Amino acid sequence: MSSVDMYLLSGVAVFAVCAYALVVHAHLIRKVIAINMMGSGVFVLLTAIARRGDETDPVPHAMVLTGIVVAVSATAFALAVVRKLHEATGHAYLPEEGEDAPPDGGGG
Amino acid sequence: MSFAGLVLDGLLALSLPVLAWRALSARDLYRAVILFITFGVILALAWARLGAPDIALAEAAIGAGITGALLLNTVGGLSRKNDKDDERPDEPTDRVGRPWRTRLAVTVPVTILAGGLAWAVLSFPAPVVDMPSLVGEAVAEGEVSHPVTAVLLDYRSYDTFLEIGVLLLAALCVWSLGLSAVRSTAPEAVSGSPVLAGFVRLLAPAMVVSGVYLLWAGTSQPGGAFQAGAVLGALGVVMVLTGLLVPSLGRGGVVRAGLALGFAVFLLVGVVSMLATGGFLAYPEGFEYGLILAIEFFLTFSIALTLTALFTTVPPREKGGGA
Amino acid sequence: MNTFFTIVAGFLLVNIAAGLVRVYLGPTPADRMLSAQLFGTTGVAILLLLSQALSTPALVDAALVLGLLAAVAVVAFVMRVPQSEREADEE
Amino acid sequence: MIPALINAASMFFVVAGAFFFLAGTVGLLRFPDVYTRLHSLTKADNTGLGLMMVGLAIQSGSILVALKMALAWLFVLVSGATAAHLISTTALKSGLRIWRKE
Repeated sequence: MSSVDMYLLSGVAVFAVCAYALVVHAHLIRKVIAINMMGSGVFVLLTAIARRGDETDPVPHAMVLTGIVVAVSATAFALAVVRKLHEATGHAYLPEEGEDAPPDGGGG
Repeated sequence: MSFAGLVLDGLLALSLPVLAWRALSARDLYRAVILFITFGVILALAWARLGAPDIALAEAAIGAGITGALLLNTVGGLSRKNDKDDERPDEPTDRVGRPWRTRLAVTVPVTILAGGLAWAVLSFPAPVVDMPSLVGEAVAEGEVSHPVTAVLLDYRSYDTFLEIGVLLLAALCVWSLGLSAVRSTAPEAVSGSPVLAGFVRLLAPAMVVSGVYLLWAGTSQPGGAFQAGAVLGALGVVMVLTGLLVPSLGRGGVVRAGLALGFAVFLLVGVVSMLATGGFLAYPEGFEYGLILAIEFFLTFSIALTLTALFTTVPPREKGGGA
Repeated sequence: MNTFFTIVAGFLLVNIAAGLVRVYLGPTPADRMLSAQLFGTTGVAILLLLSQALSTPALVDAALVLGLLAAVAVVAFVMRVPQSEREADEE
Repeated sequence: MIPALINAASMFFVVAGAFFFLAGTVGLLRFPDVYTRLHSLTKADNTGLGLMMVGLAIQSGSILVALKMALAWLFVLVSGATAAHLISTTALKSGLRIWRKE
């Protein structure tokens, strides 16, 4: 297995782990971190793809650079929305199915 | 690649998903953010190994620096509220636990997705179009010698144009929420510390010089408007944090104009070049280098200001409001 | 020589992995922030080693930026995150 | 002769630097409280980075690159010292007790 293959798989693994966490965790800041890291997984994938040939391809690099800046602005906006929700409702969770307030304990 | 290089790549490639997993399942949010910052540092190293020093630079500035500060700012903002409400102090942890059936129901499709993706990326056909040499030819025609900068501002400049638009939009969206600034929770001894003031005094010129250097270097080697903007934006964040800049950043009109400047200059150059040559952002012969450098300069300024504004989340005061 | 630098870079990476134990043990937020700052320093060293091993001088710039910005998160942590954990315990 | 000497010297400095990084990690893991652990941040790792920087600078063969490396070390020194001061002051103000040998 070559280095590029390892990074390709690493990108996929980061994406999958974050996709799982995005669904399972309820706290919105965790969801924001998960989406941001998911993006990083895709960036790793793109950069590894750029590396496959004999020469490094600069187009994916430019795309990833653009992506990083868009990701930071999206993250900042998402965090601001989380803070607004927290100001309005007092907690940073979305209401669970069939109830208005978040449940207190684990399990169910 | 030597065997040692292969082992290092393996370690980096393995530690990325493991760190992501640990960060997302960490018990409290501070730990999650610290692991997120560590993830950013490791990511920068992975990009260094992948032959992408531009991205390593941007990640070092944005991933480890600014996004980490943004997350810490929000986590701090949430828990301060809780102290006042007399809730449990460990509120920022995840109190919603999912039953194992739900977890399993999520695990199965995610595993299938990951397996399919892994199979897909490993069995990619060899590229049909030889992009590097195509870009190489296009770059050779232009006057900017670093391929990534050439792609960003010459070859595919409309991407970059829309990207600064996204930044502007994000700042406007954040302002429209009407949040108040997160106040400092530091004890007097820390917020008024002469060490902190001295640090900022040392840091500010170093960051400005580094930003200008990265901007200038961008035309011939890794660096450019994003990296420079990120470094200067981090300086803005530090100045807001230490109280040297008010959260609303100054007079409303000036701040708004500064935010729009990068976008406006880009648009102006695009329209003027369209009138001159017939293609949007098709730079006329001979003016390319100067125009790209001018765009990069204003972009850097606007990116830095936007990142600071995204951090403070406070809209600038209207005229006469004072600061 | 390049292999030697790569090996040392790998050794420092293992060092970061070992330091992660401190992030788990904590026990205070200050300990965790300290670890993050240490990883920044180690990251600068690894970037410098890689710039030599891969003959990419631009990575020195990346190391410079990482060294410059590593303290931003610390300042955010100190100014914004309330250190109430211990106060609550001792009251 | 000269290249071999330079290689040997740079190897020595890099290995010495790596040793200090190891010491820093051991300190981070073994010291009993946050105030003692600060030593690994302000002393061990910064010394390690400095030694490593020297080892790589004599290998780089370019004054500009060597200067940039020195500058990176300087930035890390300043931010490390400030971070240590801020973290310890905050910990002290928030009532974290200093470890004493029982």
